[in-house]
Amino acid sequence: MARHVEVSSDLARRLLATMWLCRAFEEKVSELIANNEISGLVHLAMGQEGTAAAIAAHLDDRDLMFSGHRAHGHALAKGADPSRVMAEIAGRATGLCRGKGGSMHLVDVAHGFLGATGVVGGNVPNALGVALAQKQRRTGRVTVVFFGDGAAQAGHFLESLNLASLWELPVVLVCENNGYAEFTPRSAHTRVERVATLATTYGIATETVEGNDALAVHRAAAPFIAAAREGKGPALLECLTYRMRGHYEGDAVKYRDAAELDVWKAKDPLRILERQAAEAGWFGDADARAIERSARARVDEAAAYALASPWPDAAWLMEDVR
Amino acid sequence: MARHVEVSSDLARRLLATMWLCRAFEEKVSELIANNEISGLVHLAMGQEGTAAAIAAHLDDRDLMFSGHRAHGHALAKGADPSRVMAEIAGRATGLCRGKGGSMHLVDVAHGFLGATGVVGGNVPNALGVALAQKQRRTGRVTVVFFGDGAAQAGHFLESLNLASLWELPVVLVCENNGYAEFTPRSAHTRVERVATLATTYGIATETVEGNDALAVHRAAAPFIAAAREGKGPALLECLTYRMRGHYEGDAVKYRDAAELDVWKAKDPLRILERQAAEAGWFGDADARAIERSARARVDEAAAYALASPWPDAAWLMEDVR
Amino acid sequence: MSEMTPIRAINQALHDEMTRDGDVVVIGEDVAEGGPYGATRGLVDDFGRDRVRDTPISEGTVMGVAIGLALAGLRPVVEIMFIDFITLALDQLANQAAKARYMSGGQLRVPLVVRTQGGAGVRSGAQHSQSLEAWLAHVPGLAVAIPATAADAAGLLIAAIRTDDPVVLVENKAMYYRREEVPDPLAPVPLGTAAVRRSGRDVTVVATSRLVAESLAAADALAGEGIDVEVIDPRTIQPLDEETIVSSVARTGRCVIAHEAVRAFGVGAEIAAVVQERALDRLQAPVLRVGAPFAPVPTSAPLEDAYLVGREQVAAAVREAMRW
Amino acid sequence: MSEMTPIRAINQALHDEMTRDGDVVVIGEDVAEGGPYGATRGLVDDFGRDRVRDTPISEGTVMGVAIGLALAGLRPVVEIMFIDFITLALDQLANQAAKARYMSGGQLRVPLVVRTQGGAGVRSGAQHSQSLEAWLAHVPGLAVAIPATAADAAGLLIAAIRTDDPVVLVENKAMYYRREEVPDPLAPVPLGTAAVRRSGRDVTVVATSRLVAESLAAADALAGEGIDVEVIDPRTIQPLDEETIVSSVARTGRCVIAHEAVRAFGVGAEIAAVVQERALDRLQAPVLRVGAPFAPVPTSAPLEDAYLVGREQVAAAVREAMRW
Ligand SMILES: Cc1ncc(C[n+]2csc(CCOP(=O)(O)OP(=O)(O)O)c2C)c(N)n1
Ligand SMILES: Cc1ncc(C[n+]2csc(CCOP(=O)(O)OP(=O)(O)O)c2C)c(N)n1
Ligand SMILES: [Mg+2]
Ligand SMILES: [Mg+2]
Repeated sequence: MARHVEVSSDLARRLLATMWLCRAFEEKVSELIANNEISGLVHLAMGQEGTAAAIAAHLDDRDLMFSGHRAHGHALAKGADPSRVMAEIAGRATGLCRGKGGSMHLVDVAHGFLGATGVVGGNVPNALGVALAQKQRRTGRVTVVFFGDGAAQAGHFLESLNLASLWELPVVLVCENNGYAEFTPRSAHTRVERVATLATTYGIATETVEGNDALAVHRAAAPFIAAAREGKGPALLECLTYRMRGHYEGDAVKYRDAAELDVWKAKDPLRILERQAAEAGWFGDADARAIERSARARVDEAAAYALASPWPDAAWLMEDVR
Repeated sequence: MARHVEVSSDLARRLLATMWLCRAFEEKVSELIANNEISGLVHLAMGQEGTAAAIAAHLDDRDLMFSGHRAHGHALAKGADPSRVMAEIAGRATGLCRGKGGSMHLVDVAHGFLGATGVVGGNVPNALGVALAQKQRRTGRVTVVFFGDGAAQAGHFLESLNLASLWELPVVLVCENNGYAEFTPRSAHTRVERVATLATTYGIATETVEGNDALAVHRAAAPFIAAAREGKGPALLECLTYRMRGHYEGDAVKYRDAAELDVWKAKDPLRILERQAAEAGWFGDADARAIERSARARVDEAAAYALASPWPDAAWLMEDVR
Repeated sequence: MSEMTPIRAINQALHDEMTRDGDVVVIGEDVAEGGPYGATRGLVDDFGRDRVRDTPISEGTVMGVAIGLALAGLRPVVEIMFIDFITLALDQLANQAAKARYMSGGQLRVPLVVRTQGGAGVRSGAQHSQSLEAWLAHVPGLAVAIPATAADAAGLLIAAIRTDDPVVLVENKAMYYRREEVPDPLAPVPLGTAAVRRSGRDVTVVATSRLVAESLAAADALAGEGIDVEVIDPRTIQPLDEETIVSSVARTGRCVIAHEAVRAFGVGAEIAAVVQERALDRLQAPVLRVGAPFAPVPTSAPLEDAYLVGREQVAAAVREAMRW
Repeated sequence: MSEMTPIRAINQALHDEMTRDGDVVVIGEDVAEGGPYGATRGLVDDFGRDRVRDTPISEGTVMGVAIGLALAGLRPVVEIMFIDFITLALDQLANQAAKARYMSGGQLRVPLVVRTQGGAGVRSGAQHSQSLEAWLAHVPGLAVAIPATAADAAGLLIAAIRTDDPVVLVENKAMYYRREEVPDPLAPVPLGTAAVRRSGRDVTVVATSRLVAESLAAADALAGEGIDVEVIDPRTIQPLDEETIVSSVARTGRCVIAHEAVRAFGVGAEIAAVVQERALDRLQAPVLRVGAPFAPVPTSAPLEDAYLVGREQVAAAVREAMRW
């Protein structure tokens, strides 16, 4: 199913920049949590940056994206201002959602990020509805929704496969299959190893790719995105990946062993892309480090912005209810 | 997948007797509704009697059964006393549920009929739980749940496929695929023509049979029932059938044409079985008519019993709440 | 003025609004076939299957799809055939629709309308007869309308469609086929405004849905006993027009609340709490509540009849209030 | 007596009951791993995966499976990780579990226990912080317990497990790790019996869950102002121990109700309605309600702090009641 898509040095740079932004951003979030500057229930996606970057690279601001509880990278990749994302996670007045949403509920309408939700599987029907509206209005906008392998056992997801198929919705369902739902491995939740299999049943186009190979994800997504842009679909792209940290910050991670983590550390998506760039002769370590440094600088700025920002005014409590 | 199962004249007689009981019973219900002796939301299964009879023929009182809104035949086939079923539908004190349940909520614990539910798809998880209990206790009891093709798009059903598969539950899921959910044909609800396909995805054993051929249903169910009796499973049996009447009594049935009904009238499950019996030389029309007459007599008795029964005492209103 | 049943008025209101605004779409089970009560009858002929969209039996996801349509700027009217099945869609309704605007700091709006119906009396049993509106009124972000007349069934629906935030309309199946006067053309009825259905001096009866007509009948009977009853129909329970209710009770000094739902933890509890909070010193009797007993709805006719409250229970409560 | 946190007491209660009765099984997401709060920690080691059953993220079906287990005579304790997600399981809970016994005319029993937790204060946002217990108390067939102490968290759970009909326990996440006294061994606490947490002459405060400790703190502060507060913890809201509440108010003449849930249509509405119904002539002030404002729970610390009610709001309400 994967067609050949031109891979340019530019694309690799772009992806790497996004991925380093996500990585540096979440390292900073983790640090700020450790320093009690950020509180609440925070889920980091370190190790999964390849999917966010690769999918978003196909999209522009008019395209629409949904995500779940592990959404920082998706919002950033979609173009959200890191300072305002950080401010939101830190609960500040300057946050994307004025501090009312927080880590699990990032929304940035200006960049087409229609939002993250904390209820597993709950975002998929919403994405379908948005895609249906695009189809009826023939806007050519693509709708993408990210979700985990754990969501694939949820009724809302399964009902959605049927509806997406029935109505031929221009939506790309992107499953980040990291092998776990909270503390429990996929094998304890289903006998269906691949999430893609579920979609195939409904006649939905699918592909399963190494999620930590951002270029591969980008390539695999291309035909699905192109179809959606023409109002066709749906498609499901399953990205096999791994979260390097616990389910949430504070998780003692007793349910998996060090060896497993090591295997996946060796498959760190940032290293994979840097190695590919070097091997292809697109750019070397110096450029990669420059990209990393620039990302870290941007994140430092974001953190400084967030922490210097005022807290929300208590009067906002009753605003935007309805 | 279908194995050879001995088909005896006795079995054919037994199935025909059950089917005629169901048919005559529902004809009487329809008549009583027309006469304002029965009120409420009543769904008849005329045309679908083959599945109820064939599945129940494998079971005894210790086995457990669930059904949905179209459940009269299932309860009767499982052994419920026609008089008490009729009394329940007529809202009388002598009804199985003392009049508190009615047509959509028949329950007969003594005969293992754990009940019908009015929420489409809602019975499947309950059946799974009952099957799980049998498995853990190694009782050798089989759990069967009947549902329609419309239920196959419901989240509870889809989540249940996964759980039944994951836990290898000794449950037989029997889909009566009559091509419609209320007034809408299956093609407007899904691109997945066969419900069995959905189960196959989860590695569940399936078979799709002509539901109006009771002997074929009986044959197809045999290995599934046998496996469940050994604590193994799950399985899904899809029975292609048709309801000859409207979705509910009172439905003007504007959504399908006479030609379609005629096709299926020619495939009336009672006629099919009578023809098979005649062709095989098991018994002829005289015997069939005797079976029919005896069913009608039993149903007349049931109706008389129901209508002569007292109404529930208003004091019962607050009993059995908790 | 013309004569119409509530179900016909709803149908007409949908037709009018779909004609007026191309963004209005109807979605739900069997809606293209008109639905079991005929609320959407004929719409598909005029507006096609894209705007009158049949769905499979997937209430939760269909609600979610409707929310997505609303997020994208359409104005979906989703039908949940029985309020009993809204239990399957509450994650989407309460966690997504009701909170999206707030959680996004005002970036998102969800102009979603949910039409559903509840109520007993037609021998359909415990899973097809509930009155769950109190649940919805407890969810910040939702508005909840509960029409008692054909004019309001249409008018509140029109207002809901023109609202930029989610509104749930809870109709009552037992009232669908009564002929009543409605304005011609149908007109919006603002959310949050109670209607005084009958003026009276002695007791204020606050009644919703089917109990409005029952309370009016009780009032007629009580008039013969020299008791002058005021009947108020809140029309929306969220927001609740506390002013109209409280100022009436401040005048009459007595209040009876009547609804079909189970009394315990029902809408009447909130109204009673508000009335005594705001008008205690005027109360000459406790605020009394008329509602269903704490039991599921039985199917059998005499049991269901014993279960349902109506004019007699309202009249009895009014008489009791008068004895203080 | 020994010292324990509520979460440890719950864990111990489960362990005790599973040891006592081989029919007790635990089922839910990540329960074999102990769950996010540790309520089920270690159980799998003693009772195995058949009795401590991990499930996929399928709340509705898992609830349905638990109902099936209960119908078959087991005593499942199903965990819904956050009460916010009970929205996905309400069809099974309200339509099947709550009604099975009734609809079957008493043939079926559903000895189901649902453990879940709600409450805000930990910056987890609008979808992980709700208090939805009022919904459940409106459903005939369900009992609803809402423990405020470690002893009750365990004791009500034990009682629930030994009950033949469905019981939902709504814990509060913010209280899980406070050390408190519990009886040794843990003992059942009967459903439907309120606890008088503090005796007082002037005002009755009826508080649930986290607000019990807050109300006791308020009472201490108010004692310094010469106001003698009685604090009552209903412990179960369905059934509700009206006697204990009403007889207290009959003595004090004043009543404040405090809970974390949204005030409108919350548990306090029912209690206020009951109190004025049964003790109007004793009331020297309106029954006042302390509860959350009508908004989703915001995530940001200062907003969430502004959202949450606590000892100050209780004290203010008591002072207001005293002014009458
Ligand atoms: C409906 C629902 N049930 C349970 C939870 C609690 N929960 C949060 S994340 C999670 C696991 C999700 O797994 P997956 O979808 O694979 O995403 P991942 O965390 O691996 O990225 C669970 C069970 C939830 N948020 N929503
Ligand atoms: C959850 C739910 N949604 C909607 C309904 C209304 N309803 C009753 S029967 C039915 C169609 C069911 O179709 P199917 O499962 O194929 O069974 P059939 O009626 O054809 O036997 C619908 C939509 C319901 N009872 N439950
Ligand atoms: Mg995962
Ligand atoms: Mg069907």
